[in-house]
Amino acid sequence: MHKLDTNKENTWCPGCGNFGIMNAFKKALAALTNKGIDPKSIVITSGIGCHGKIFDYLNVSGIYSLHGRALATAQGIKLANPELNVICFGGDGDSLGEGLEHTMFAAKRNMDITLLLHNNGTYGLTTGQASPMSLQGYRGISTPQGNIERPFTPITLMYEAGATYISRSYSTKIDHLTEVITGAVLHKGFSFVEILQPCISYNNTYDLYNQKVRIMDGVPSNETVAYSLARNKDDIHIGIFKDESIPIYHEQLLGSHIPANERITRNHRCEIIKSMYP
Amino acid sequence: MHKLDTNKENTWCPGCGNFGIMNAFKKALAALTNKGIDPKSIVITSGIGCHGKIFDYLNVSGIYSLHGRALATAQGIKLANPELNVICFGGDGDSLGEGLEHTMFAAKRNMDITLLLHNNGTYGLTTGQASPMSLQGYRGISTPQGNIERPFTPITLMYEAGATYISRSYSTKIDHLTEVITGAVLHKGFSFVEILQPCISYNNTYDLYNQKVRIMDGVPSNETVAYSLARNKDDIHIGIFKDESIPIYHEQLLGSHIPANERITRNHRCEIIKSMYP
Amino acid sequence: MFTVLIAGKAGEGIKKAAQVIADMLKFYGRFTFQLDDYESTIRGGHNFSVVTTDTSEVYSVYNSADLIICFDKRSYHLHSDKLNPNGLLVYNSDEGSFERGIGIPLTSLMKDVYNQPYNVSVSAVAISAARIGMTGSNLKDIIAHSYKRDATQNCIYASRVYDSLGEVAIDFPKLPCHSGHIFSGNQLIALGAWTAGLDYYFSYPMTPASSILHYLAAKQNTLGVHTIHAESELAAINMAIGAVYCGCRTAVGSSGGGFALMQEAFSMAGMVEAPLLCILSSRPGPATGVSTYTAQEDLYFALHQGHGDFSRIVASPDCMERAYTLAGELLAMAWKFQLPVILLTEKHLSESMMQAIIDPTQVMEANHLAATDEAEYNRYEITDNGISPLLFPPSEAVIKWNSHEHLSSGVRTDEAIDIVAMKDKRNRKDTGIIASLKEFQTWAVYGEGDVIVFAYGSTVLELREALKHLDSRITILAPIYLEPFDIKTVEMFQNRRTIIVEHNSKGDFAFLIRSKLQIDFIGSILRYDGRVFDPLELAQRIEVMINAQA
Amino acid sequence: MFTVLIAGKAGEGIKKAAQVIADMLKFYGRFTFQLDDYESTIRGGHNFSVVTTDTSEVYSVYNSADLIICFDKRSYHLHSDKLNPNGLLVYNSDEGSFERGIGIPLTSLMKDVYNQPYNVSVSAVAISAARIGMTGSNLKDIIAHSYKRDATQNCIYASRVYDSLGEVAIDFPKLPCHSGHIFSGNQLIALGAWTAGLDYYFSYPMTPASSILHYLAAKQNTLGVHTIHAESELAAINMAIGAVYCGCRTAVGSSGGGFALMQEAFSMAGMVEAPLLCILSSRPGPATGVSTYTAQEDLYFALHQGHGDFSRIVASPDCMERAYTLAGELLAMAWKFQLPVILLTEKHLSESMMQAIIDPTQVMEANHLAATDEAEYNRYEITDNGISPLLFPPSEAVIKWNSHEHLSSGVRTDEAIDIVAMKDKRNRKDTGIIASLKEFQTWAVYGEGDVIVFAYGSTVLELREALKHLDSRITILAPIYLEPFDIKTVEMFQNRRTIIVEHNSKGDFAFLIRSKLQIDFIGSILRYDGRVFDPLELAQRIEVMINAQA
Ligand SMILES: Cc1ncc(C[n+]2csc(CCOP(=O)(O)OP(=O)(O)O)c2C)c(N)n1
Ligand SMILES: Cc1ncc(C[n+]2csc(CCOP(=O)(O)OP(=O)(O)O)c2C)c(N)n1
Ligand code: SF4
Ligand code: SF4
Ligand SMILES: [Mg+2]
Ligand SMILES: [Mg+2]
Repeated sequence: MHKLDTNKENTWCPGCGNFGIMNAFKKALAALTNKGIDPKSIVITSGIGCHGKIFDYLNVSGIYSLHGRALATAQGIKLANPELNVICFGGDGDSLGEGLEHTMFAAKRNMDITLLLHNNGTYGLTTGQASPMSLQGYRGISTPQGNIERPFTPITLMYEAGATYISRSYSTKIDHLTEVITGAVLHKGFSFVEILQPCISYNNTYDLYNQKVRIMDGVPSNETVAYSLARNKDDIHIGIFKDESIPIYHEQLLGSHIPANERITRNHRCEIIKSMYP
Repeated sequence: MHKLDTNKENTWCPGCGNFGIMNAFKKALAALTNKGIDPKSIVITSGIGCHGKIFDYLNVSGIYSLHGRALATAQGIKLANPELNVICFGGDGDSLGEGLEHTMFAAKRNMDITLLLHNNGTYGLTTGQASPMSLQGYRGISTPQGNIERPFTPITLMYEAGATYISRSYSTKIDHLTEVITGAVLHKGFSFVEILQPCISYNNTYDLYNQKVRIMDGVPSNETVAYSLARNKDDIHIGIFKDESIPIYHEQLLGSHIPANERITRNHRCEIIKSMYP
Repeated sequence: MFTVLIAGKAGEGIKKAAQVIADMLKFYGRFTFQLDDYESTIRGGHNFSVVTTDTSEVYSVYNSADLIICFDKRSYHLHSDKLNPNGLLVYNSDEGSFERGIGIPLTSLMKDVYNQPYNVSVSAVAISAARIGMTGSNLKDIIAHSYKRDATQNCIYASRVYDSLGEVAIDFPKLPCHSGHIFSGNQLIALGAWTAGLDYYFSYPMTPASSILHYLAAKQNTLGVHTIHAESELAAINMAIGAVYCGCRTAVGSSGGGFALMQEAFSMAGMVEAPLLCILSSRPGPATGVSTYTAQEDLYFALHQGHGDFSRIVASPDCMERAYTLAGELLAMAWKFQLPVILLTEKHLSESMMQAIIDPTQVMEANHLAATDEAEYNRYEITDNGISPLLFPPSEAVIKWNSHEHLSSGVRTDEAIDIVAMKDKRNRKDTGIIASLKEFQTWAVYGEGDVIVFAYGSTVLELREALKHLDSRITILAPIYLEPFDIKTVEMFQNRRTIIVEHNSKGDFAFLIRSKLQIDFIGSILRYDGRVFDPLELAQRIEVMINAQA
Repeated sequence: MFTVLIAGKAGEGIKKAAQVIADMLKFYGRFTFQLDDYESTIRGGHNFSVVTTDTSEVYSVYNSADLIICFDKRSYHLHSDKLNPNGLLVYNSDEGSFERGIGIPLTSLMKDVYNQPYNVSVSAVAISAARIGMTGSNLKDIIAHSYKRDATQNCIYASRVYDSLGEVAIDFPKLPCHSGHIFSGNQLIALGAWTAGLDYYFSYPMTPASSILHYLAAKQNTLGVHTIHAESELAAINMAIGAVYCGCRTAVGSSGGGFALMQEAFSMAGMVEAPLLCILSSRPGPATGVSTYTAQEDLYFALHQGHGDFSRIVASPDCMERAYTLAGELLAMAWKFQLPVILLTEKHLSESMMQAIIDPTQVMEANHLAATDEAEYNRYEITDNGISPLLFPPSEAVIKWNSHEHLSSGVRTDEAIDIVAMKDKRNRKDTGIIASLKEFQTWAVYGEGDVIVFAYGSTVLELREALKHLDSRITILAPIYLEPFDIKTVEMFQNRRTIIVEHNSKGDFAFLIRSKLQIDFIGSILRYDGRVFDPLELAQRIEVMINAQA
């Protein structure tokens, strides 16, 4: 495998949870290579936010997309070339706010791509405004008197939308996170990883998570159990909440056709037109 | 109450489920008046689609909004003047596709407004393309080989998002629908009514619904029950799935201030500026 | 020249009937132009379709008709006064009996023949057949061929209508058939782009662009093209950029409202240098506007899509055949120069139908500069002509596209010197684009009169039809390329009396022409009610303008 | 003239320190201009702030500085060569020892004093105080007043730094204090709009517009204004239209990317005739571009926002005080004429800080034509001047706003005649708007030289500072109103030698001026690296241009 770092200066705050995510991701790439995934086939997209900076730090192909649109871009990549393994890095503002729609529809379609959600409960890059995952009462620069809204529960939201691999991990639990990411990428269908990511500048949740995070024993036996584990606020369960196989979108749309590689030739196009409209 | 019809020619297809919705809505307005709601305080918004035409047929104040944005517009109205009762008519393409984000956030905020979702499982107005509620296999003009995506379940989706009044009714059950709408408007917080609405031109579900629709006995005792009733595909349960009271957004934001009525005077503004920056 | 107008309710199959009549007229060796006037209504309300036919090409329809068929009372009241002298009006006598024309109980005849669903529009074909003197048996063949569902009933119904009409035939000799097929503008745009290499079309339906999606979806097996109806326009265009990244020739399309939503990503296409064909078919605005009518209100909106500084190409087809070749040409330009391009058109061209001969060998192929040295690959390599070679994943080399300003590697930069270098690189493409345009037709010129009439897009169709009725001799000058704007080609026309015709209330196109060519106009004809001009009326207005200034 | 430059890492409080220094200089009777140069980084990386001060107004900062304070090695390497002769450079000797300047162990001193979190930037205030000869006890007062958290440690740390520097004071007499306060452009925009009547601000954060949201949110109790950080720009502007419907004076704001997303609703504001103030603060594009720097790439994008034909007003403040009055004026114009207006500005004005005197009585009030006869109320009553009276819910009368083309009742229409009537009504406002502009200052004019320099927006600030260094005499002409564009006021300048200065690579503003005034330029100065000009350099470039053509 070629080197995974670019020479872009890393400007995440020292101690930021994103470091753990990047480390786990690199380990997951190695694990995936061991499992026979060609590293060349890995393509990433990212939104705009602190999370998005990972794009510049990783020497991996892909698109540094618009704020909120990384998952739409990712879907276009997969539909054009289903042989690629497409992984999207999203922020909570990005993927559950500005771009919520794409997240819901990627899951609904069971698009065979992976979303890694950097859930730091804030808009890091734009200096700490409340995000869709900020708790009630969160005081950010846009809500100095406290956030009024209740946060989503991403795990159950993804259940509702129809994701087929749904998981949660924590940026400090590198091995756990590596495993969950590896599983997500290997999964056929839409896979979602909520990553608890402390933001030391605007939402320092290290203590909270260190106290409350529990690794689950296995995949919950049914949805009701999964929902109650996912929503538990006293113990924050991490692990895989759902892992299921159902038909995936691009196979139903394209069969075995690979649009990017199997383009129709010029001559063939001319012939078809001439036979349609002689 | 003043007359409820405009003289705009009605151009819904004969037999369209929207007629039932309009009738029930008018009845609900009467019921609301009886319950002390000032008809003047009712303001509607609508998206673009067959459902949206109701705006032109009803002699009621409001905004015929953009496709997908009716609920954002509605929230702006409520925030400006919380004394108004704001009701939004949305299509399934409108409120669960183009504008899904606003639907989710209105619920998340527990905005004190009502969404009436005309769920006809298709894009009626644009001649029957697949909608976010179309079943798999649905053949519309944009999916002639059959829709690949699975539909959302709006009831549980609204649960996830945080709506506090969640209900379903059927456009032919005028009395039931009237009651549910009345309850929704009276509810303090975000109220959601999924209305099963057959589209005779592109998705004629009358037979299906006539066979399968069952009126529930009461509000399900807990969420698990509610979820399983909502998702049942053999019996389609109608009624109220959730009816709960939690603090509402505008009261937390504004307290008792009514921005539209209690505007700060010119003089006062000048004084404030002068005292801030003498 | 012969014009048929069929009027009734939405959902009665009027458009389809007009198409069948157009086919019939083509079979008679005639050229046709079809316009469908409809509102956003699925059943009921009022719709009508007009087919004008002649022995030579027809470019627009006429207000007054030689054959008017009214399925209901409202249609009679709205259209009966459009009948030409010696014309025939047939109305549905089940709706009442009226002063002019022949009443036939179209509804009762229909109810006799069919169980539901009825198909009243078949009667329009029968009436038209009778009028042009087609035999009953030919009529039956056409009906059977064109209305496959309930074919037997359709034939019976058509025959009964035909018979009850009696002898109404005019002299309408069958001429030798000419080649060409009847297409809508949107079909031609879709086919042109496809011929040039289109692999994917991402869209969210919006009239009058939707039929591109519908057509490509319907033809997906024949053409091997894929279509996605995404959750929104935002999804569509961002997905499209993803597909372009992989090398797929890709297009998106919408009308103004949906295009407005695609602007941020349009700008992104400029930044990441994604070759993307964007089709903007206009209707009257602002906002939801008037959904099913035509307008040219989006010229400057198209020219200035997207925030930030970046080059783009905007062009508009002036006729049906150009819709085919231009769509291909633009896709090719997009790929040659790696930038977003806009094909700007209007409902009148998108949805109207006309005969056209399409020759795929006339369409360019959308090729790109491919990377040769993978080992040293940099997505945004600084080059003299601004074009950096393309490479698609999977690849040994890392391929980074970036919505931030970036280094040649595709990694983000905030450095002053790098920002300038990359902007300059992109801007250097302009020279190449302008040079490239020399190989194409940048203006369409029709007629050769003293007075110049400027127009663009489908307005040119209307003008060409009006031209047939003008005493004064005019030259129609129509820019096909609006950005970059080619001044050279028309410099020789600069000191002429000039008129401008466009479909909006502000005179945007006049402003463009004035700012580019420093021309003043003796008159400007603006129409902004969503409708097209009657060719005779347009001719007369031009005549009056010329004479007033003579 | 005296310039301080403080450089270090993001998160070290450099901007804050620069503000405190500016306050200190104000206390010394000086005027200041502050510019913060930062990247999208919360901690680490590299940031710097510059404060230029003088005894009269300063309009931009200088590249070379009289006092340079470097918290780290990188800062030293990046900035040490900017030191003016006789200037003082102070660096953090814990980062190494360097050739020039005085090293002080800023980090170790800090670690001695504080438990975490450290506050190194306090040292910059201390160093500046020493340089201008402030007493140690005055310094302590300022620190205590400006850094309330950990006040004791801050004072100790400041004193130690101050003491270790020794005697470095220059002659810097304390002058009488002048009135005025230090504001950022965004604060002034927010306050101006608020003075005119702003009730609600709907937004989604995007640099460099975000600080409007932050400022109003912070001041919500004092001002009684409400702010909503919505789920997206689409939500923000559609909510805003809802609030306007109820009579609330409302604004939205974003940078190019977010504005792109608001276009569909901007067009809707045109259709429903919603008075809406939209604030567009530009940064380099396209796409995500360069998030934290300045540019003027969005001029045409702003002028042609939204699909369809409708009137809008676009204006750009040329200075800080104008930001205040213009924001109010535009809100008032929006309400007078019931249409969307754009206040176009740039990061350089939005985020830079300067002294300004604001007088609320100079700001217009956003009033509207109120309906008098509720019984006969029609939202879109056809009137001579195009303005239909407004009525807000709850009301006896039905008030319908419609994104479709509509009748005067607000009910949708597709009829040709009604479409024309309503478009004409809206267009008739143009006359009133143009007449109304006669009451306002449409152009800013500075200097009275032979040569004309055109610029708009914050570029005018840069030019005014450059003007101080020009031998040639120039007149700066800056349109405040860009749409409608007032030609009359500047006609008298038409036959002069003309230069144009703008911050983009394509010369958009030159194109605008050329198309409006038919002027040719002897030279155009484009800068598009996100940075502003050094006033001396700008003056020199202008001088060279003038002399070359003399
Ligand atoms: C259309 C648009 N709106 C706003 C922005 C400004 N912006 C950049 S990042 C960001 C929020 C980031 O929050 P999140 O997605 O949670 O990422 P984080 O920084 O927390 O990783 C915003 C609002 C933008 N770049 N584009
Ligand atoms: C931005 C935008 N995109 C597309 C359209 C075109 N359009 C109008 S209605 C509609 C779909 C309507 O579907 P739905 O919301 O389900 O309403 P229904 O007609 O079924 O009631 C579409 C795509 C539009 N008006 N605006
Ligand atoms: S602001 Fe928060 S999320 Fe961003 S880099 Fe710093 S710690 Fe990480
Ligand atoms: S198309 Fe469907 S939804 Fe629309 S009016 Fe007809 S039946 Fe109703
Ligand atoms: Mg975040
Ligand atoms: Mg629908």
